[in-house]
Amino acid sequence: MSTTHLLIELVLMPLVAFVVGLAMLLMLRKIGARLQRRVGPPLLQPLFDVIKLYSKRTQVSHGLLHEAGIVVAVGAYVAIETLVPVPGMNGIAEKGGLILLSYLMMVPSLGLALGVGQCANPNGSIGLSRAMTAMLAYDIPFMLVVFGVAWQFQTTNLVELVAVQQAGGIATWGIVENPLLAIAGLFGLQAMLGKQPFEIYVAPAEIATGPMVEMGGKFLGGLFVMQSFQFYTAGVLYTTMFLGGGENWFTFLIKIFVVVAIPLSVAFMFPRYRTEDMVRLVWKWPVILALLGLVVAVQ
Amino acid sequence: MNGEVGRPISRLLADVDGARCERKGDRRVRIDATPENLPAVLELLKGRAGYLHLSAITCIDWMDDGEFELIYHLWSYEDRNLVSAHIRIPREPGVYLSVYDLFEPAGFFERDIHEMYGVFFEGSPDQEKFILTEWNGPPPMRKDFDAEGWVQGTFQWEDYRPEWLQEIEEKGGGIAIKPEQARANTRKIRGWKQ
Amino acid sequence: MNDFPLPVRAERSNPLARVFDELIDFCRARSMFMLHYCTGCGAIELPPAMTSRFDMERLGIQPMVTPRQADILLITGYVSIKTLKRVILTYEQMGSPKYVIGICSCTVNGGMYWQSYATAKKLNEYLPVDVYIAGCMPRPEAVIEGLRKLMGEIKAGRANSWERYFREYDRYLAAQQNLFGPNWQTPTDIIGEARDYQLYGPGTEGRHTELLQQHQVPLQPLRMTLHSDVEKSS
Amino acid sequence: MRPENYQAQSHPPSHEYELNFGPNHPGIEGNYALQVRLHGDTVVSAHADGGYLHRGFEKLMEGRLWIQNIALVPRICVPDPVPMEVCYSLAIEDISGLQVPERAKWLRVLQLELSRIAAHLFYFGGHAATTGMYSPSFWGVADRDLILDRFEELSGGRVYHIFNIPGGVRRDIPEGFLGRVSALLDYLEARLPEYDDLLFRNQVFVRRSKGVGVIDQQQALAWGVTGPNLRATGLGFDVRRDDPYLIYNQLDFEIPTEDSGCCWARTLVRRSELQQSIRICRQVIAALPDIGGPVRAPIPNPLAWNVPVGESYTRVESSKGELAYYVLSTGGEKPYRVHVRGPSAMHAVQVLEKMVTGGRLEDVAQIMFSLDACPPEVDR
Amino acid sequence: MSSDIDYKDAGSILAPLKNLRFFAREPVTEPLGPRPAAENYRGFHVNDWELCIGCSTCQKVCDNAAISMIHIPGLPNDPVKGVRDHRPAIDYGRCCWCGLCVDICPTGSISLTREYVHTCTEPELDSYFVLPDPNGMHKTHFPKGWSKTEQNDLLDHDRQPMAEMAPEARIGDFAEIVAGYTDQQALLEASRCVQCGMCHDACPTQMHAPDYIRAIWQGNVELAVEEIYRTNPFAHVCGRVCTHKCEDACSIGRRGTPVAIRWLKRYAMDALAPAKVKKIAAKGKSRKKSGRKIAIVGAGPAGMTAAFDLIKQGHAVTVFEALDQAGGMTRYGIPYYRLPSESLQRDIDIIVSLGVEMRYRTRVGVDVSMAELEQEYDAVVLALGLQLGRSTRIPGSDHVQVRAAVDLLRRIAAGESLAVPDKVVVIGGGNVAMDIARTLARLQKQQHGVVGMTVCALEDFAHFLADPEEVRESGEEGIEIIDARGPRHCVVNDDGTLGGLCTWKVLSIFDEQHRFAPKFDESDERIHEAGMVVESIGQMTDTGLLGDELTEALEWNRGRMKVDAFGRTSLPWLWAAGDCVNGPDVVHAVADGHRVATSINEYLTQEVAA
Repeated sequence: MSTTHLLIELVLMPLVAFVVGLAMLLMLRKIGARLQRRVGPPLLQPLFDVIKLYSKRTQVSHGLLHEAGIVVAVGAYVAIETLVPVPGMNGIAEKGGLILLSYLMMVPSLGLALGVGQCANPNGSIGLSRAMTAMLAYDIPFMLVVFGVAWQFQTTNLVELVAVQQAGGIATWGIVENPLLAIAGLFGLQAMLGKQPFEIYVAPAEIATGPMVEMGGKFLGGLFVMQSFQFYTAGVLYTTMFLGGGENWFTFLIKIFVVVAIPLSVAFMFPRYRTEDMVRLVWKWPVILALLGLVVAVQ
Repeated sequence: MNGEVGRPISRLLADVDGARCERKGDRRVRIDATPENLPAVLELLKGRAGYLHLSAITCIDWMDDGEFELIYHLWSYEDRNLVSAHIRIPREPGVYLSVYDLFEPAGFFERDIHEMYGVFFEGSPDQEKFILTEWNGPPPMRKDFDAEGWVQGTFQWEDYRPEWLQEIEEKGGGIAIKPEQARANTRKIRGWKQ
Repeated sequence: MNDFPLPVRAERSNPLARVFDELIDFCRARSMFMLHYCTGCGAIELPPAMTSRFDMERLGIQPMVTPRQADILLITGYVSIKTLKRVILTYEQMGSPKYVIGICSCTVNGGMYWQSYATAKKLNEYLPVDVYIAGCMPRPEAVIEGLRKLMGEIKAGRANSWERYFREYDRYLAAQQNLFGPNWQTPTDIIGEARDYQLYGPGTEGRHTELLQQHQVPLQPLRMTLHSDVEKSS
Repeated sequence: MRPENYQAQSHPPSHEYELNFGPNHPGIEGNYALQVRLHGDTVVSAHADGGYLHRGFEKLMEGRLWIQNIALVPRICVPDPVPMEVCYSLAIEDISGLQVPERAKWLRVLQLELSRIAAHLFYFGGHAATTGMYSPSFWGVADRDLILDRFEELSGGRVYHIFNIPGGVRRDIPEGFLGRVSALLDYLEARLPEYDDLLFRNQVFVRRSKGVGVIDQQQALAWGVTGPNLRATGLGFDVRRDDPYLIYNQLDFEIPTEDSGCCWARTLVRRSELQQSIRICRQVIAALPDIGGPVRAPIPNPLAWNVPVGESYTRVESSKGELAYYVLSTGGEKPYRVHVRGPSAMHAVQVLEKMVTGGRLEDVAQIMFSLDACPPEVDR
Repeated sequence: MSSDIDYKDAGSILAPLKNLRFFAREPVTEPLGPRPAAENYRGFHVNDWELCIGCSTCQKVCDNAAISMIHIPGLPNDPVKGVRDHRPAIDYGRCCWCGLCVDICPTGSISLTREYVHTCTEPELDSYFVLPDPNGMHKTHFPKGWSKTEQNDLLDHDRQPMAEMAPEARIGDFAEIVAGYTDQQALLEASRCVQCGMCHDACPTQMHAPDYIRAIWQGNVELAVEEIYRTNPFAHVCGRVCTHKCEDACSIGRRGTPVAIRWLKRYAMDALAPAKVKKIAAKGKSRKKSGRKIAIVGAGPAGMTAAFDLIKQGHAVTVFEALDQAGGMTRYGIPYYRLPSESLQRDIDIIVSLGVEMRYRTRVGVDVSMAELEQEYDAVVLALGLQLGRSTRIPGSDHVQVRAAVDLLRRIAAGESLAVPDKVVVIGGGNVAMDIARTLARLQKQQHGVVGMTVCALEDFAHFLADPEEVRESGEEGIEIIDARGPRHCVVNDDGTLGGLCTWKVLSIFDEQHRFAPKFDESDERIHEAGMVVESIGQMTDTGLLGDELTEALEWNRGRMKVDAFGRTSLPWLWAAGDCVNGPDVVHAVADGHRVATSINEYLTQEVAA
């Protein structure tokens, strides 16, 4: 693979991720609208929002870390996007692997923590502590699932993972081979995306949207971008691990949208748990499922 | 049962000097008490007749008499009867006893009356301002506070100059009677033509 | 009223820049975040306007929780003096460009509380207002029509009243001081921002900003108290 | 002002900080503020701060004619305006001995109950939103809007009906109105199972609200809690039945109660009340065609109307609790004093402060909404 | 009862997911754009300018102070009809759309529409101040929303019924027919007033009717009398027999019966003890004597009003009256059952008690000449009245049993006994015709036991001159009124006695130029049998007393003295007032008295200054 080719892929992959992510943001709002019996936003709404936020005249910054935090968060996701294989583009996925990815996926939250910490808004700080707690909660089942998948397919290389699954057709997909892990993964996905019932750190009625409280203009725009990356990444990762990745762009897009649509639909049906309830729940059922799945995988 | 309610109360109050009791309606009894015996009356009502619920305390400013009237509305869940105990206290200095130790809801009402009328309740837990924290004027509900005058002196009104009005003014017309002139408070019926 | 008439968006000569400006105005119009603040009774018609029946999100309008995130401030009816202070603080914290919508009669000329000692009468004395919506209270459809009017104004580059707050700050401050007393101050440095945005005009500073500077107390940063601190101080 | 043996409160040996809930905060109902002192996630003390919606109604009313005040009163509680109008009208009728025609009484009950349903639908959405679920508020507000449509048809106004005036109501019902209300009630009843699935049978919601913000019956009585909040502690007191007004003593309805006094119980009580209100509305719809006659007693020319000397303490059951008006007339063309006792005056200040204290940060908003405290009633 | 969801029910984690079925359901969202509002909707105002009379009642009921009355030149402005060129303008920065203005509007002109969208930017804020017209706020048609119906009408359209004697009881008797209001009735009637002031504008003497009505409503009769005496010293009289132009203008009368302004005045006057009235009347009387002397010829309402004003201004006033008692036509022209002389006397007594010098039985021109008056007094007022009856001059009208109505009335009032034949015909359709017919009918009843009275009026009932209530009451008393009959000749029997009156049917009274030129249908001829024919077709002034010299010196206008706006004749010292200038009407005469008094006072004070 030529360097130019790689460079093009490295640029293209985050771009695609951004576009698809925006579409997922739209899907989130459309799903909500449908379940709430209304029409919902126009198609380009997420794009309008982001452009508008970046074009605000006032950009209130609370200091260097505030700005750096967002950069770290978005930057981490840009890096992540180059590590997940999509049809026709592997980027540097072969050199990364599941373990690196798992680590990288914590960075945006930490970056956010960095930025929010400087805002000195108590609501932000509470939200942050909740976000960290939530991360602590969902990381355990998530890591178990990652291990399980790696054991199942005897590889941590995402490209290989995809290749193995595609080679055998649907029968070799993770979801068929090890449904327990897939269900645990779905739980983890719900928590990772921070959607109800695990939406503990945004919580407008409790802590005025928590970490976002002091974010305006480009900072909020950054968070929007980050969220779209997050949806995309979650969808792609799950698809890669359990749904055999993308054979072509068509099936790939269908798969990731369906995967993301599940937690988003569920989100509109539930309130949020209290923090300790969430931790208890997430450490209980998904962990049990993931452990069982691990046992299955080991056997 | 309804007709019976009045009598026990009057029997109850027989020992209290100067408290008169009068039935006003199906479930309404009025008691005229004095500032001295009101705590005793309330205590009797709560302790012996089951008037547990202090529905409200109303304050009325009788400026011309130089008095405040305080009305304690009590409800009994058992008798299903409402008793309004009226007392009058001098407007100056406007101090009375709190009944917070008998009825906790009194805390709010006394605080409210304190900021709206300037009546001070001795023993009330909190008489800080609540609603009017940003208000520096006199207690506004007093009859001698002319709210409308204050408003007229403080605020300006929108001076509309729509095109139709300008046209009419060119023709010699214009606003004949301003709304303020027609108000019930200030209306001068004299001199229609002027 | 308009001592300093606001220019419509200045047309730039570069056609690309012009397209860019128009694109941005278009996006601003199509994506309005509304501050979720119920200042008065007209707010009761906002939930219907936001929710399924009238669905503001069709127009790209969604409620936002904090002033930092919001673009439009809806003043839904009367503002009591106590609320007005918070409204001004909120307005100053919102990011420019920002738009104020005055809903109901009360924001125009006092409404039915015109004799009340507790409410402010004319909103546009204290804040620049972009669009008014008549009604007591206006129906959700009227609110949405008002928002569409605002969208039209933004698209046409006319909704620039926020600039007036910087250009004529002295006038607004005068009304605020008249109502809140000479000690009135807000944490936002409007004059500095005006300079920063190149919106410093002849009316930015004046008698009343001088008074403000005399009284200005440096703001204390927010502090979380530790138990030990309390003990030391007491 | 403080007792002499006052001592400074000792601070617990840990981090404590203050958090402002409101006035601009999604967790606050309306324009209201709560300063909460927190220790970790636990509320150490709470301090209510009102007055953001203060308009000085009681002062305004003293300066306006009896009839002019009917435009003013519904504004005291925006989500549930009908009880305000009715209570004010009842007080004046009581003082001046106006005999309200039978038909007007039934029409008032219909309005009161529709308004209660609307307020409760609003409430469910609000309560759910404080726990992070927004769909019920989208549904609830949209369904409430259908009730507002009927109100618009009846009175010409969606929210401020200004339809009840001393002596009766301003107009008779339009043609076919009862049929449309009946269809609406059918619709709402059909919707209820869907609400049950979404909200009332939602395990997460039950878990969030059960056992939170508990108040027992003794405390409730001592703190002056009324309405559904009191009934959620097991005391079946309802002004409609125990201090009846209009024609409530001719109607067949039940007073739902719960025993535990927590947020969940309060919501359940309101849910049952909604069913009872539908039941009352059906009775009114069935009875109304047989009740003829005028809808308003003749009242004097409003510009020259002296209500005779007298006083009245009139109470009605609003969706939030015991609403009372004290009206005093000295025989003039304006009231000498009107005192509004909004139920929320108790709930949103003293009760809320006490209930929040010791609770959790995430429950502050939920407790406030579950009390259905309406700030404009407090501020007036 | 506990709800059908048990408290112990922990719910289900799957139940909420059932609602995923809403993916398959259509949204309930309404299409963008305003929906049509409900039929009763309270939206922006419209005002039918044709119906609106500018009474400003809407403004008074609006305590949001949202309504301003705008004076619009060019619109009809006729105080007598009760129309002002004012229209309400509404400040939507104040309005709360309660619709009270609609409910109270006396004409029903104002209503609310189903239009509810108005938005504007800050520079366009003037659009919040709106002058509602029939076209709507944005000149687009919207159907009416909340508008006037019988149910939401807040005004009381029905007058308090006035107790009257039954026709059977009153016909044989001269007792006053109308009983007057009780306290309660007066209060209720007074409460109907909306204080629009139309009556004030319509009244010739501009009585402050809204003020005294309000005072009556407040139970303050003394204040009411005080308000009445500001403009009318003939209140006892006007409270009974005024032509009440005010009630024609009354805005309540637009859709109901007007407020009984006249009866309320009567109530106030009767309710207060005469001593108190005297005290009120004397209020404001100048302590200083000006030393000027004024002569007033004629003690009718005009003359006595002028005397009242002038004496209060400190001048010395002498009234010359040819007859025995003061009152003029109010005493000698109006029958007792409508105006008892005691009531009149109370008015006269009050004026006289202020110090007016009365010279009864002094006929100017006979007992004292005008020239003498000119010399002795600084100013002279001629308040001669109309006491000569006009004649139809038809054939036979010179018969001895063809009499003039005013003449007969005067005689009856003076107490002369009169033999009335059992059949009488009255020619004329005015109030005087009704008076004489009803008076004579009473005498017939007393003398013959039956009423045989016919009134032949030139006008048809649609254009009748007499008050409708007079016509009604006459009918009740058994008087036959035949409209549109023109008298042709009086039938004189061969024995020289009067046989009756021959009339023709009237086709039209005026020609195209609105000149008096009656046309008759000669085929429709009727003979009304009568032993007496009374002519009541108008009165004239007896100007003979002026003397030839003065008559020459004065300027005349169609047989009446030419006067300026203040009643001053072409001679500087001579004023004329009352019926002799204006035609017959009490309240006009009172107004005239005031005008003249003002003019004289000005003249005299100017003279002093000069």
